[in-house]
Amino acid sequence: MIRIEPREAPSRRLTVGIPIASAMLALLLAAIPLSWAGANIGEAYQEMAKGIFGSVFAFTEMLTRATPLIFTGLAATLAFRAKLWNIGAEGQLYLGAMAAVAVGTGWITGPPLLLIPMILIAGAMAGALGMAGPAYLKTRFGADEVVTTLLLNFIILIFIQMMLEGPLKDPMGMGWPQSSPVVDNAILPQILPRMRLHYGLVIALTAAVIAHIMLSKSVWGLKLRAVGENAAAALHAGIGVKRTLMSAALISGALAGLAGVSEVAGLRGYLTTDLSPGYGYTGIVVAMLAGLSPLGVVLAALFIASVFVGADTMSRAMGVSSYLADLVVSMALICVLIGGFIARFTIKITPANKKVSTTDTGAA
Amino acid sequence: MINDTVLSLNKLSKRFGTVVANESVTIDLKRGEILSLLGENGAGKTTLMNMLFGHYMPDSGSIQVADAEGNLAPLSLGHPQAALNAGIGMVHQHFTLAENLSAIDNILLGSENLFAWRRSMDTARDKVKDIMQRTGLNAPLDTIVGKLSVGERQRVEILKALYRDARILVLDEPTAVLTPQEADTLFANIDVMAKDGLSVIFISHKLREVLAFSHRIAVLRHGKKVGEIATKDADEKIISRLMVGADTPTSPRETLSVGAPVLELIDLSVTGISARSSLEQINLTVYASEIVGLAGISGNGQSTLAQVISGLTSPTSGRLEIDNQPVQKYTPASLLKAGVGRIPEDRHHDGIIGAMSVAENLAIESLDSSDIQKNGFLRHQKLKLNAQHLSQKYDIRGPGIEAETRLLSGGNIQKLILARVFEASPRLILANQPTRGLDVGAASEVGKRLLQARQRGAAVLLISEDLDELLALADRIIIMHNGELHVAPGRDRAQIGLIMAGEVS
Amino acid sequence: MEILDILLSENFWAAALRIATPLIFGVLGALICEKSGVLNLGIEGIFAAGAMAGWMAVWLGADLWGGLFFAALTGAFFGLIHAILTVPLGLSQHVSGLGITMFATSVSYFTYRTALPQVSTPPRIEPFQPLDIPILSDIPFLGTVLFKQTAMTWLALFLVVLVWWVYNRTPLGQALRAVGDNPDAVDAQGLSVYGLRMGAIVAGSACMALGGAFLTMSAFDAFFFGMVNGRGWICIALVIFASWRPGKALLGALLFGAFDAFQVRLQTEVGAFVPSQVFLMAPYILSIIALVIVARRAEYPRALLTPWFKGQR
Amino acid sequence: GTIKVAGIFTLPVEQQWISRIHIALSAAEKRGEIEYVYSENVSNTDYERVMREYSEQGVDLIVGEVFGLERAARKVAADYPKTAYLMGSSFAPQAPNFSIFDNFIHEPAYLSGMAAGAVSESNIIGMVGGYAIPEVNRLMHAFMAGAREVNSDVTFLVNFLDSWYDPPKAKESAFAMIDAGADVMYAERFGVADAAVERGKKAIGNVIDTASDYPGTILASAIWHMEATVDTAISAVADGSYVADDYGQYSYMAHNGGSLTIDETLVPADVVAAIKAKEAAIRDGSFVVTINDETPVSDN
Ligand SMILES: Nc1ncnc2c1ncn2[C@@H]1O[C@H](COP(=O)(O)OP(=O)(O)OP(=O)(O)O)[C@@H](O)[C@H]1O
Ligand SMILES: Nc1ncnc2c1ncn2[C@@H]1O[C@H](COP(=O)(O)OP(=O)(O)OP(=O)(O)O)[C@@H](O)[C@H]1O
Ligand SMILES: [Mg+2]
Ligand SMILES: [Mg+2]
Repeated sequence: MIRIEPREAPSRRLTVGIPIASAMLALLLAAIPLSWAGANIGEAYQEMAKGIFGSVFAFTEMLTRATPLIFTGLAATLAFRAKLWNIGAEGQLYLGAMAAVAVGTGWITGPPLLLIPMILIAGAMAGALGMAGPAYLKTRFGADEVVTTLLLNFIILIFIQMMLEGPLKDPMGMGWPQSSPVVDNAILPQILPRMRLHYGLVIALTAAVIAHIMLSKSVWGLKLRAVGENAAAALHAGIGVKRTLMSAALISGALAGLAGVSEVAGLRGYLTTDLSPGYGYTGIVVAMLAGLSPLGVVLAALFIASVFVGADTMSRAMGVSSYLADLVVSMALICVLIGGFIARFTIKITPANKKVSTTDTGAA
Repeated sequence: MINDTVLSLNKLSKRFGTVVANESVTIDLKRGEILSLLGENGAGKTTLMNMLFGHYMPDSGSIQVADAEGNLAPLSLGHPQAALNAGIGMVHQHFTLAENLSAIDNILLGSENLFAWRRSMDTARDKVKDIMQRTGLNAPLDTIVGKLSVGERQRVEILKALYRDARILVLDEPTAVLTPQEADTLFANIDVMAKDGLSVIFISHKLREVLAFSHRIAVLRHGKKVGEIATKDADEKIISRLMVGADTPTSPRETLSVGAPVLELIDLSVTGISARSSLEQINLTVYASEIVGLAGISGNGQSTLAQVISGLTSPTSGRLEIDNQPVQKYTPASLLKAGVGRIPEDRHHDGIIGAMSVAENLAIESLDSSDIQKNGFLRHQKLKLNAQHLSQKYDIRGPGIEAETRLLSGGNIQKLILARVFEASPRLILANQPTRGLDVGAASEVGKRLLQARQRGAAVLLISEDLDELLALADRIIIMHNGELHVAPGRDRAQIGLIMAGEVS
Repeated sequence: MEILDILLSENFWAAALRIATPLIFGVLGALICEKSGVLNLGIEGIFAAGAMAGWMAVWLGADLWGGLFFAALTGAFFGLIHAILTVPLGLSQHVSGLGITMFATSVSYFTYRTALPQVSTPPRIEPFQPLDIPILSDIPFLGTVLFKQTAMTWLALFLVVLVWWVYNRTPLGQALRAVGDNPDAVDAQGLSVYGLRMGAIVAGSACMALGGAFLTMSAFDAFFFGMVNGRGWICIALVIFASWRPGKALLGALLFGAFDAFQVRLQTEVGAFVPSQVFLMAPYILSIIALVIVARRAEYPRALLTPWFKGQR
Repeated sequence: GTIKVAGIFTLPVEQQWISRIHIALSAAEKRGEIEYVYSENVSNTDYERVMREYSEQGVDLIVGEVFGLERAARKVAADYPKTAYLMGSSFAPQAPNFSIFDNFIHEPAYLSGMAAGAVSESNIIGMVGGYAIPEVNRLMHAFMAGAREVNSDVTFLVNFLDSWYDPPKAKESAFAMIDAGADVMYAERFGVADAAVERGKKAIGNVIDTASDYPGTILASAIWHMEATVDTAISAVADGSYVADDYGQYSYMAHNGGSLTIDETLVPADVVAAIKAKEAAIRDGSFVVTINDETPVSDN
């Protein structure tokens, strides 16, 4: 018989040590697929470390990949805090990117100080709009937002495809379904020369700090948490539940939209339908790993990005199928989840159907 | 025959973290005996029974149960299945019914071979009908439980236990949600079954029924058994003293002259979830310095009325006036602003946000006040000071003001809500079942606070199913039946009970 | 005019049923999991794993039914991981599910690529063939629609009946329904909440994997990366549309299949005037509209998403 | 030593298009001319990083496709002038080291169209494509032109999946067209020919030769060969003469970059003869197949 009991007071050693230990365990588990594919294990881990810390380039690449994850992780965090299950960050990301190219590809000209805020605002608004629909359907009709946001991801992606073959199509694109490039003045500048890392990271970190302050220090944050934890009681206490939910939805969508702006204006330059390899979904994982804490999102995003970039580079160096990277990320996720659990609970196993004697010392 | 021991709990102990819920509790139960288990909220009654039934694993101790021949044998701990097989039936404090199944499906759940291809309902139905006939516990068997009233659900719970041929029946606060009449019928039934050889342990906070129906009383305090007494030797005073360790204070009720009208319901109609709970042209006035008691069997429109006064539902016609000002918008926020303080019926569900701190819960109805916030940001220091002050003033005990509220005991949660309501000095207090499930100490605290508010000049509308409480606190008693109001003819329990049941109007 | 012709043609309905078949498996699997109180977002990955495992088994020499069995087993394995994470450990069902999707997908792809590193065309197997049931398939309309499907479509239809029977006619079904509504009710009657929930997730996941296997063993005869293409997610939507009822689940899957079959046909008709994406979007948009219409009446398993721990309150 | 070549593909190497490059490079590796490594299914987001990683590693030649990230790829090429890049691209080459190619097999596509047009009895031909992009459109147009040349009554049904890789869906699309009367299917995607086999119709192959997988079904296939392109680039890298160039021409029939296979048991002899004659005309330059990148639509 298995019993799960909360730890009385999880020690600091445990709360910090166990997640690290479980991440390590995940990396050790990667040895199984590696050895099956016939790679030299020791060398593989070296290559993996090199892929993350081996050079300034590697490190900035890791940060570059973490940037959109911070945004989508924050998007999930804010929505989930209000128990609004936004699975649609992927679609909202694309809406943000689409707004950025709709505004930033030439018909408005101006200095970067004007254009960059403009595309950021446009992208945030588009993302917010993408979440407003599901939030409205939920508050008005009770339509489950997991489903509506999930389905909207498909609809939005197809819609973007349509736009890219229609009004947004790059006239210079030789017929390819891609948008015109973002003008130079709207591009998020690079942080280091010759590296892809761009100021999207700075915006993402700023957003994380603001989200942290808003959640823990503002009245709005308190309302949001109240609605998320117990909507009935929040309503009873005079909090505008629908309004709070809607504001959480809009901000969540806006953050996902910013991920799209950052990717398109910081990295790719123009919009295609393969802008995101599932950042919206990974953002959910990031948020939950972070325990729905905005500052934790930064760490979780860095962790996921490191594992992915490291494993991806390693797979290339070792000549192992590059699907290894996703495999290692998912194993890391599962291990960290279990590890986080062990930090909070103890698992007691007592033999089933034990007959307890009539003495006082029955069971443990 | 009556001396046969059918159950013996030996030195059972259980801790939850730092909370000692039970410490070396030893209790015996005889065949055909009705034992009542008393104690304050959190004394460990439910925990003890949960160990008996296998929900909880004791830290130490053992349990012996008599088999069909009457021989005591050790019970395998930690397995509800083992308890069921040993003939123990338990009616839990909170319903353990699947609301999406019919009553009979709930009764049969787990009793059939799980992997049978089909169900053989006929014999089972006959057996249930037989039990219903013998005990008088009737419930519509084919109705989905979600559609049953609380009284019906309670009966289904008991039928569930009896269907499994329980020889020992545990009832954890079975009457907390029943009307006096329903409770009386239930106990009459149980009495019959006890005479048939059924042994019963029942837990209750209502001393009147304990004294009327049990044979023996065991009292727990802070997890320990502090006394055992034959019912015939006991009275309310003795038991209270055993439970609390001191006498419970009774608040004196001064006669006051009433003030101006505070709450006026004028031709108020609301369409409720059922015809019975809809309100038809209600007229009622509650004056300052007055407690109006609203009696009635639950489901007759009290909740609908409470919802309107809380701002959760808008009337379909008619209106509500507070201090002669018609209410414009029916939202909780606007009624709060109009000076209505609410003690909600379901305190865990509507009253607090369990995952948030005590300090935050104390402030949650006054978020717009500049005491709490500045420019949209919380003033944490003020929040803390305010919480410290209130916990002291209202004696809210628990792991501290920064701890999650769900960790507080039921009585302390109610104190938190009282603190929040009374500190806002509301003109009108809507107290909906404010003492449900509270022990005598906690309940008397609520009564004291309501009387204090009346003293201060507030109007109080007290909705309760506990007639004793209404009789003790209210200046006037109004009875609700079928969505209509009736003025109580006097303070006669029987007369009021008849109107509640709709037999006199 | 032409639209009517399409809707009345037997080939159209045969196509609708064919397209619906993997969805039927998937939506039944999701239904089994969710009715016990656990959301399984691992479905998209379990589809991929089922597609890969079933195909791989046959390619390595198993017969078709052996392949199906192996696919179901693979689904059950990933289901078991999800079950352990979400039931006794009570971890977030969303995250665990998305994790399973990542894990099952990457395990399948990695396995496929490592086992077959040097292929330039995907190896093929001999898939299930349409059963031409002698006399029945000559019935005018139904003959084509029903009696020329592969054995897997029949299996899917059979599963609908089986699941309906279990939930409405057997003690196990009652227990499974109860555990998704109020686990305490099940626990108090001496049944194992953990056992029922984990069993349901494992069985439901096995069922999902069959949906994946249909793609490689009936709809097609080879495995491709990315061939699941969102079909799993659709099932998550369909199960709500179906209000967690097997009969409605079949109806929902058929409707979706019909939308899809219809858009393919309409696209060739009026593709010149309307962008093809409009047709591709239609099934999703219609799903949302359908959801909004049924949302008020949907009876959620009350305990969905809420973990339950023994001996805790 | 040997030349190090890296392939970077945005899709798995089974994909028709990618497989042609992969096969040509694998063959060169077998011959011992190169050391070959590859990364498949690299998302466009990661593509630039992978390019840089290989470039950093000192790979001599990088082959891939940069349709989704032209700018970034060109930036990388500028940063690593010593590395040779040979990329599928719709734009011009970029000096000194960034060459381009594309699958210009419109010529054999035209010839395969002739076979389809002649064989169709219902005079309805179905075409199922992935995305309506130039690579696909130009082959479809050439195919249609070829069919119309031999059969002026023929009409076309066109459908796009908006997916590169969903064989069950492609098969359903093809079924729908067959239901609408098509008796020859232009199989731009995996899955289409399967539908034709199941319904006893004919199909035209594209890019790869699948005739043996669908016996009695494939009338003709327009095949793409990357050997000419890849081998030219490899030898240029080997002798140090590599410069930015447009390698598109190496996919033309004149360089054996495109070819036609035809099943003479399924196509009437006179049609085969006409096709052969046309092929000769294309090879000697007396007939030029027009390139049309517009999105094709169904005839109605
Ligand atoms: N599962 C649990 N986890 C932690 N603490 C628990 C648990 N169950 C009970 N407790 C604690 O054990 C103590 C005894 O609780 P119990 O429910 O047995 O009291 P009770 O006598 O039944 O009270 P009431 O009259 O309010 O029903 C309380 O402090 C309670 O908070
Ligand atoms: N589930 C729990 N986990 C941790 N601590 C708990 C839990 N339940 C109760 N406690 C703590 O145990 C203390 C005792 O709770 P208990 O329910 O016994 O209160 P009490 O003293 O009986 O008060 P009251 O009479 O007002 O109900 C509470 O103050 C609470 O902080
Ligand atoms: Mg208590
Ligand atoms: Mg109790």
